[in-house]
Amino acid sequence: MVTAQPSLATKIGKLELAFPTLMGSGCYGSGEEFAPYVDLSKIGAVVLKSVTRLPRLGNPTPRLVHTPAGMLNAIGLQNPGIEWYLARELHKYADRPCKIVGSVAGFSLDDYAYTCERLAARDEIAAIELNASCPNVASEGETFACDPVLTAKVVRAVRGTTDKTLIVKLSPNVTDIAVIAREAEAAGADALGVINTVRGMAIDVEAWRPRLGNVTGGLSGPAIRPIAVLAVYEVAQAVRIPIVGQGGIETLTDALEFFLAGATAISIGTANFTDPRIPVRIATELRDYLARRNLASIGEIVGKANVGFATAYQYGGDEG
Amino acid sequence: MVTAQPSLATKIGKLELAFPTLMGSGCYGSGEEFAPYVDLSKIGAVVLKSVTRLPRLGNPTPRLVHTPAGMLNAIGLQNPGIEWYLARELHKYADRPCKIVGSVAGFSLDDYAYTCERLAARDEIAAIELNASCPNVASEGETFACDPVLTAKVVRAVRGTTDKTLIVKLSPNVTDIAVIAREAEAAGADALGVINTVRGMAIDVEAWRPRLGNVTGGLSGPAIRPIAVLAVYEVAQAVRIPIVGQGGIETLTDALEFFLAGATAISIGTANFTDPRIPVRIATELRDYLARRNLASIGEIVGKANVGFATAYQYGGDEG
Amino acid sequence: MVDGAARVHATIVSERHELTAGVVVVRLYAPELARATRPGQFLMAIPPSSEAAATALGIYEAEGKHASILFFITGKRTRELAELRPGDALDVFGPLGNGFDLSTDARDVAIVAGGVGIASVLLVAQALVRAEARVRLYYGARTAALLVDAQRFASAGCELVCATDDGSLGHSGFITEALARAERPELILACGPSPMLRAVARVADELGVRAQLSLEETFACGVGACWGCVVPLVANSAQAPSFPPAELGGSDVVYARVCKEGPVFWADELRW
Amino acid sequence: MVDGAARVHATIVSERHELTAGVVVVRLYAPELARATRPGQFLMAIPPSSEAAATALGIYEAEGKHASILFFITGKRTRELAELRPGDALDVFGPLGNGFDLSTDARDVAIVAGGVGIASVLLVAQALVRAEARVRLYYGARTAALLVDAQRFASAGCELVCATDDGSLGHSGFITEALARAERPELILACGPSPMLRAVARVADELGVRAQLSLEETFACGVGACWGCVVPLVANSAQAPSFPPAELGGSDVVYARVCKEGPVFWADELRW
Ligand SMILES: Cc1cc2nc3c(=O)[nH]c(=O)nc-3n(C[C@H](O)[C@H](O)[C@H](O)COP(=O)(O)OP(=O)(O)OC[C@H]3O[C@@H](n4cnc5c(N)ncnc54)[C@H](O)[C@@H]3O)c2cc1C
Ligand SMILES: Cc1cc2nc3c(=O)[nH]c(=O)nc-3n(C[C@H](O)[C@H](O)[C@H](O)COP(=O)(O)OP(=O)(O)OC[C@H]3O[C@@H](n4cnc5c(N)ncnc54)[C@H](O)[C@@H]3O)c2cc1C
Ligand SMILES: Cc1cc2nc3c(=O)[nH]c(=O)nc-3n(C[C@H](O)[C@H](O)[C@H](O)COP(=O)(O)O)c2cc1C
Ligand SMILES: Cc1cc2nc3c(=O)[nH]c(=O)nc-3n(C[C@H](O)[C@H](O)[C@H](O)COP(=O)(O)O)c2cc1C
Ligand code: FES
Ligand code: FES
Repeated sequence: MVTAQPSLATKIGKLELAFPTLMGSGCYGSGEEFAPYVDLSKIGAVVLKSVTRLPRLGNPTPRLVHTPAGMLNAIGLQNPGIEWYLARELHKYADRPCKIVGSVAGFSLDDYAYTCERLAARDEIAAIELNASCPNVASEGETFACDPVLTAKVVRAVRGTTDKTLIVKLSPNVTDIAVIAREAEAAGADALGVINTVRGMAIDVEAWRPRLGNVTGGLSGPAIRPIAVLAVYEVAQAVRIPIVGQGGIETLTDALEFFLAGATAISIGTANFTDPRIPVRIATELRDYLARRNLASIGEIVGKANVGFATAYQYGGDEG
Repeated sequence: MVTAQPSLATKIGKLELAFPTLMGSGCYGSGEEFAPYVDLSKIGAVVLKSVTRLPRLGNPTPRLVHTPAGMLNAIGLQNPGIEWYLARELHKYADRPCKIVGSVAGFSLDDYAYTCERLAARDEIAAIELNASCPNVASEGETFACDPVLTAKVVRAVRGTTDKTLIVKLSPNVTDIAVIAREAEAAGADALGVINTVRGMAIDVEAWRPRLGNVTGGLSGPAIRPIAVLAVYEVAQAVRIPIVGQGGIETLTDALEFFLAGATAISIGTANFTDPRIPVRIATELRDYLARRNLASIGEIVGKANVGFATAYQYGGDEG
Repeated sequence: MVDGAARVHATIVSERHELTAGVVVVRLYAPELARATRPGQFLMAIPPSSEAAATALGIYEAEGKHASILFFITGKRTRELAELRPGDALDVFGPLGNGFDLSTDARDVAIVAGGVGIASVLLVAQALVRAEARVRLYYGARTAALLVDAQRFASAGCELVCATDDGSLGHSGFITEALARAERPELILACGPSPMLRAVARVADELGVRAQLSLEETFACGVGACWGCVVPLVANSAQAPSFPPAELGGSDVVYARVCKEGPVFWADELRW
Repeated sequence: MVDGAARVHATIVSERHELTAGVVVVRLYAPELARATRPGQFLMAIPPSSEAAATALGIYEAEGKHASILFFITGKRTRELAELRPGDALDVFGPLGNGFDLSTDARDVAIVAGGVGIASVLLVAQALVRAEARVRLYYGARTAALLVDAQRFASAGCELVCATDDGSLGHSGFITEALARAERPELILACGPSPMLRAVARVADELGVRAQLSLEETFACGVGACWGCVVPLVANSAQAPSFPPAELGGSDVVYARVCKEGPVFWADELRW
């Protein structure tokens, strides 16, 4: 007995989205690049490529390697810097038929706070995502997002600069992501992005050298999906703020894994490189799925893979 | 000008291997199971399924899920316990035409030390691998291999019980694997196994529950190869003891990535489930590769992906 | 019950038929495999592209120099196998596992097959007919078109009872409903999806007949090395693995490997 | 030079030929794509199985209602594309990138193609012949069999100079050696493996002729969104991306996207 059309709307802090699909930072440009292939009014939001205080040339080439069911990238945050971005780029995004989320990166607390404040002040920007997977020059290049104390500091630093929704994107390259998630929540994050890429490397066995100019890179795509689903599941148990699940989502089934694990919205990155129609296809199929199960909204599936654990699996045990 | 046949022999501590190929713990039984399909005299060693002090039923089912370019497993160390193992099982392995490496797991320092001492005392066992990816009941189930202090303790505990080669298998589920590697080396490890499986999860979106009886499992196969190659590369810079590289090795090219990253031997697990002939095929092709390049031994390629970094890539940069 | 005959076979495809859309039979030139196979055993097909795990498939036919496999195209591995054409090479290893236990010498046997389960029961049906037992095949599928090769069993000498979910042929509903209402056999052998096998176990229990179920689980190694494909079994079952011993664990259930101790288990010994 | 015409095209395979072992041409019914394509542009082929990134392929032919692609089977994606048969569907998006710059109005043009580079130069050769320029094709490959479709260029009105690594046809050695010794053209256009393109750049420099090189890099998005496919370019090149601006970075080199600012670049503006 299907009644009304199920709603795909979702809310991430104050950010209201008509569709629960964000396009991953760094994978989707400003949306314009994909506009000829997909109806942007049918996606929730584009997360812009991360921007930094100063312009960056980016990493030496090669910057991409394809790996089994995934890819490594090491772009190195090539971007024109916040001033040029605000002065000459951002106004072009004003008429996108979907929401625009800014992404902020940096190499010091000051960097982050400055860039976030400048960016968040702009009307084109509906929310801010904090990409804290950068090395902190003040502490021997330790990655902000890999240390609970640095995470808390950087979240507090940017939190003070804007009232807009702040999504803190977590790195999976940590011993216990729940610890970091709790720090980010306590420091004022409105939502968490789970996960950023997994660190990896590939070697050219003919030339005897790394395949990436930067030596190491970030692994994305279906290969990391099981890692990402677990991260969302563990973070969902640890915090009360919403989660944007991401890492290898290509199909409706993949998307459902993330919702059931505890995500309130999903982000799609690498799959756009397979077929730009994937985000809209997932949204359409998601609506059908909800209708078939007579569910009114995606809220009804978020975190539901928890139900019945205790009864379904009575033994203890562990991996290995 | 190819002279003699290149040698595939390698040495891991005192363990001398005719072939640089170990069969991953838990993936190869005792070798007997694969003997009809592969000539065991052409592989270096079988690492036995991890054994514990007490018998273990193992995890509830399902225990396996296939994922893109990989699989999740949560076997839960099903094994008969060390006593039964020694009394009724181990003697059967005496006449294997390859070396046999024992693998020890446990839930306390005492467990590990006891099991290792009993196992290592047996002649059938050429070396010991320490599987420290188990929860420590004394510290709220913290995984030994994910904490530098616990790693040091467990390595010291087993080191005292045997003079045989001790390979400490590292978990990739940590913020900085080099830190753990250095602790293991300082505590007396003769070699390091890099890497064990990556934690992950998959959800059944029809039944709305985890696909594994144990909820979470370990990801293996080609999907994790870039993660493993980087781990080997980073550990090789951090320690001086040999490394057994593993994680998604299926072809000669994959194997070469690990040698070039710094591994002295490789371990093959999941690939045996695709084609049991893979380990011997890799060894054969490896010999051809060395011959073609006029190299006398694999020692000549170990860690060589480092050469020329400084000149080839002059810019700094980072992932993202 | 030993698989001492198991080895890698470099086979060549000699025929390939699509019985109905999405259901394929591939006939392999594989003399040693055909000779070594006992009813209910399976093989592992090494993927031609080497990009996924080997696929467990029942050995459908084995006679003379040929063995065949029958499969439904359900995912990427069977899609790849479906592309095989006569003359193509396919490496497989096997035969593996323990087949059906025919030592009971039952003279009146009901075989229950659901969907792709049909692939694992032709050889046992043939063996029973050869041994002059009465063989009734209870064969269920979603719809008539998916009752593939039913005629084959009839000509082999089986009595045929069919059921379809949509009522397009035979009994409308589950095949186990037909089994429950039928004359009580001496032995039941079954292969099919897990819900069907559970229903077979219930019906067998009600009828007071023992049943052997050929199970399907996700496999990794297929040869007993990884302990991934297990099912819970009563500890004192003759099929319980000697390793690990239940007596030490203090449990009355042990996990047995479908690939090694199975794939066929006595229904009344399963604790699933 | 804008790609305002780019969109997703649901094409149908109308022909498929294997020119020589491992080299395939697939002709697509794709009227809008054929119409919109300019010489030197490429498309992204969406993998029929959706299990890998889309594949960048030069648009080989574009006339009437058909466009075609020509590719070497080198990996899993081209292996899958090679399985396409007439009647199959293939979704692609494009045309993408900037083609060759023919605004120089050169009357004597040397086109250099190595291996699969041939796929990106037929349209430009045809356009130049149509514009009544003299067109010489310098075509190199490992061996004679891999000099695919050379006759096609001859009948299109090109003068043909071939080279093979093994000497089985034409000049024995690199095609750039033949180019270096030939009569000086007004313009060089080249597509092929990177070592060949570097050699073309050297020869062009020696001859004092400008050259346009169609580059190949590993792609992800193909549409300029990910900044993964870049090459270093002099900052004041007309093709330098406006974003990020070199003046702010204080660098005389910028990274330009092969998919967006390219794939064709002036050799003397590259800093690789
Ligand atoms: C003892 C036994 C006998 C069997 N006999 C038959 C038989 O005779 N006929 C028959 O049709 N089936 C049989 N099966 C089932 C068969 O082995 C497979 O499970 C399945 O039907 C074919 O695999 P697939 O990848 O095509 O599709 P599915 O297993 O349905 O897989 C769907 C998707 O899941 C993923 N996947 C699942 N498993 C794997 C894996 N191992 N490696 C990589 N990816 C995977 C892939 O992405 C695939 O696209 C038998 C199973 C067992 C255990
Ligand atoms: C602008 C441009 C135009 C081109 N035009 C042509 C052309 O006309 N004809 C032609 O033949 N080639 C062309 N190429 C090259 C082509 O795009 C591919 O790089 C390659 O030749 C085909 O991919 P493949 O996966 O079959 O093999 P390879 O790229 O050789 O890949 C080998 C293996 O690497 C892995 N791999 C590599 N890339 C990917 C990926 N993106 N996704 C998933 N796995 C991957 C796979 O495992 C694959 O099996 C062009 C490239 C560019 C940039
Ligand atoms: C080419 C590329 C560039 C990326 N750049 C950024 C970036 O600038 N900032 C960021 O926060 N994440 C970046 N990411 C990470 C993605 O936004 C996403 O979190 C990750 O790839 C996992 O999702 P996926 O598997 O769907 O791609 C990038 C990913 C890719 C593949
Ligand atoms: C089914 C399965 C069981 C495993 N059991 C163990 C184990 O008991 N002890 C252990 O140290 N590692 C175990 N591993 C990890 C492997 O030995 C190996 O380190 C890991 O799978 C990565 O290598 P691979 O990708 O080649 O499989 C297991 C892996 C698999 C797939
Ligand atoms: S599949 Fe490995 S033990 Fe059965
Ligand atoms: S491939 Fe993404 S910018 Fe070129």
